[in-house]
Amino acid sequence: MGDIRQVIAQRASQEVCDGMIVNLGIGIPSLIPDYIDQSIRVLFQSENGLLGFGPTPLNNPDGALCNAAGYPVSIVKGGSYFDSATSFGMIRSGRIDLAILGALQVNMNGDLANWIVPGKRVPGVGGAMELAYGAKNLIALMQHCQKDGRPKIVKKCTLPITALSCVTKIITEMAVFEVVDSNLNLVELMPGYSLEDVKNNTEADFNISSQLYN
Amino acid sequence: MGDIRQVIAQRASQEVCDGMIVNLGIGIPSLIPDYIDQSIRVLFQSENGLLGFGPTPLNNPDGALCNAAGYPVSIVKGGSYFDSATSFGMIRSGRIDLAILGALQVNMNGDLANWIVPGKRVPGVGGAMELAYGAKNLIALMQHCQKDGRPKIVKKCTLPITALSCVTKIITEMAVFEVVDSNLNLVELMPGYSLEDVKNNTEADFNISSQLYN
Amino acid sequence: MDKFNKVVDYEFVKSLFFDKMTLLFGGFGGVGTPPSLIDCLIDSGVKNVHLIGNDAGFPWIGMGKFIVLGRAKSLVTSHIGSNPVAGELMNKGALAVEFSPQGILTERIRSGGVGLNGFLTEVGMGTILAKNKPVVKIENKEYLYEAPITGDIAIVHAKKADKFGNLIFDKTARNNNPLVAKAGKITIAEVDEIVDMGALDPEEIIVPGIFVHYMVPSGGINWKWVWET
Amino acid sequence: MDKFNKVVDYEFVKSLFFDKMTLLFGGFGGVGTPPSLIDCLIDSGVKNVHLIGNDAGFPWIGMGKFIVLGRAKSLVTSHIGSNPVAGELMNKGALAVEFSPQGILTERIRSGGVGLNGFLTEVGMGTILAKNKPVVKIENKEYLYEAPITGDIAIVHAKKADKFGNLIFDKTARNNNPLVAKAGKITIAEVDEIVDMGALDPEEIIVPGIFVHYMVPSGGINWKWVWET
Repeated sequence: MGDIRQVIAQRASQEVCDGMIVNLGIGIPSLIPDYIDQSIRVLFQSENGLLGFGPTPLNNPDGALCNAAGYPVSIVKGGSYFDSATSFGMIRSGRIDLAILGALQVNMNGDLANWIVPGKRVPGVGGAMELAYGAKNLIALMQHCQKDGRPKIVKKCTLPITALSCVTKIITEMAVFEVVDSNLNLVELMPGYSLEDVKNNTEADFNISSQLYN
Repeated sequence: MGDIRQVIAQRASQEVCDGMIVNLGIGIPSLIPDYIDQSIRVLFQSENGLLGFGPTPLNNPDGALCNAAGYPVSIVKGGSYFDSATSFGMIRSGRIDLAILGALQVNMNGDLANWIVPGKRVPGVGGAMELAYGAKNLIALMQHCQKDGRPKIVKKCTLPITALSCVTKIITEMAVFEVVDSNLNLVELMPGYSLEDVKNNTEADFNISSQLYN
Repeated sequence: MDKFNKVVDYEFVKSLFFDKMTLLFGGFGGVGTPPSLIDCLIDSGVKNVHLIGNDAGFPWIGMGKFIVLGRAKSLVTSHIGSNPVAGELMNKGALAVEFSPQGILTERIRSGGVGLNGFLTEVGMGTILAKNKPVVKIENKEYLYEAPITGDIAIVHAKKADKFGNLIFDKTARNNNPLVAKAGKITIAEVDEIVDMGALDPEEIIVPGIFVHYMVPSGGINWKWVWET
Repeated sequence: MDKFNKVVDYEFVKSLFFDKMTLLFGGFGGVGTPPSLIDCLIDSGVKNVHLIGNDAGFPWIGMGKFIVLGRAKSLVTSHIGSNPVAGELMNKGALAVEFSPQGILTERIRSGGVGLNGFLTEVGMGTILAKNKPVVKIENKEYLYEAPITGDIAIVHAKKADKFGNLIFDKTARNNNPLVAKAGKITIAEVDEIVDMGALDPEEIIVPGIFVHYMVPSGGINWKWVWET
């Protein structure tokens, strides 16, 4: 399971291109920076008020220099601190090139559910609704199925949604889908998984892209 | 006429008390600082983004350190620079203890007209509507009558108004009025003017305060 | 109140707190939440407090320390996941929690602080958080109306201040503190270092002192951060 | 566009301007209006421009230099008193002027820049500026709706920047520049001093470079201020 998360994060890291400004959600997305090539210049935004955070400092972490999950980070050259109003101003107004968030369910319209499981888990919405609303591209990362085997890529989200029609790509340990005009296109099979596996574990209908390869 | 303006400014300066944060409009109000006693600690706010401005520098004025009229000022200890959104945030939310503005007309409700004479003078509204809306107290300064002798303290403003029920005090070269519960109270006669003078030159009805003195 | 020396002691601050007050607090996951003012709040014995802030902190960090005591009546926030006790209180019906998107909550606090009357947004439309919110139609398009927020008292944590209350913050401990500071009928800043007027560069001031009513010297962070435990 | 070196030349900027564009400009009475970008705008030959900014400057200062040429089609502003030519053009019907309360105009620009959909206010109610503005009733109280503003291009003047476009301003020349900078589909900053990334203190940055698309080195103020004439 730790392995699956790393596989998803590694694949997702390929979506991060030179010059991008990227917001990473907690969970699997937070593993991505480890896989990004040093030659790629990217600025990570953290919604608590930091553009351009770098790795966890090895010595003397600073309680006042943290990411949105409360863990210590560093700041890179060209980075800036700002208040929460400015931070979400960036997010809502489309300045974040790419947001990579964990997901609980995604449907074929790209509707995202990732903040609440009623009666079970109510962590709160945090900044997810605004990232989903404003980011130029939103990639949803998740394990393909729930622990009990039920699919997470669904015809209709049964969990309360975070935002409508916001996901542009889904990456799981089995496959990569693109959402185009409210349709899911299977564009890539992950190593070790067949088209059959994906079909058996995906509730939503999807097209098979001509670019599909394995 | 220069003299009348100085008389009004000098009288208005007595309204400025220790500890106050004050916004002064252009025209007569801008003459007030010359009359304020050095022992009184007051911070002047300028809507272009400065709290705590001081006198015009004698040498080397700085084009980037100006008041709202575009004239060079200095900054006092404890002063700060901020953007226009913060500046008007202070103003609208009632942080300005006292605004002293020039006026074209005031009526007995304390409605203020001070930004436009249709067909003649259209300078634009500037920050006047927000100062009128937000300042804890607003004193209107003006010559008692227009050049042609018509009264400026009127039953009903004929000029487009800046804000309703905002003026708390009126100071002219003839008299001082307070606006209380949509009534004008004459509280003071200025040197050289009689009650008769004020009655003859004021269109609005007013009460005569028991505290009236000369 | 002396506008040119706003420093007071914690006993005085205690006297400002009251039962059923609406209390805005700065901070994000406890970072930027004023530690000594939280202790002061706990000591004051007040109850049925209406809290408004970014999150519920951790049970031993930030506002979480107060929330776990069960003396908060309600909480308007974006996140409580880091404080399981808050979730338990909510599920028991002992704490009324209203969730808001994080930046929308910050903007609501800003709107109240700068004397505006709320704003329109598309964020949250079509979600369960849109329930009970007025929908306003402008040029045939619908938006959610978000109301302004102010508080009886607002508490923030600053790194440095002069005696007028001009505030400077520390890195990501700035977060929503500059907005919260503007929205209190009474705003109290806990400050790490208090200097004389004139000792700050006027360009570096983040919150002009006009928004601040009282200041207390900080006793420093007195909790272990998550990554230290 | 290289996100990590946004410096371009004025010829390139000219190619960005176009007839009938909506142009937001920073500055208050010309203080904080970018002098070389104004000259560049004049040189570009564009016309029928829709201008949005605090005021009309003076005939020889700030945006006033462009307005007097009669190539602006409309102006949304708070004040034109310092530029009599703007008043003449308006009275002739050659320039459509929409007045807004000053801070409300700034907030409209902010609202557009931070991705919100306008706001409600009581400022201006009962005045002629309320004409044509939607009235929204919330809990039986009426407010004016103020729409968000963005521009095809926004121009600002900064004192210092790094190559990513992180901006710092100079005293009262800051004014509405930080808001204007956020509201351009393309934002161009004229900068007095451009330094490498890492040369600015991250605490002192007023506008993060994420909001800035291009920068040009400033040629400096090339007009006489009112008090110099």
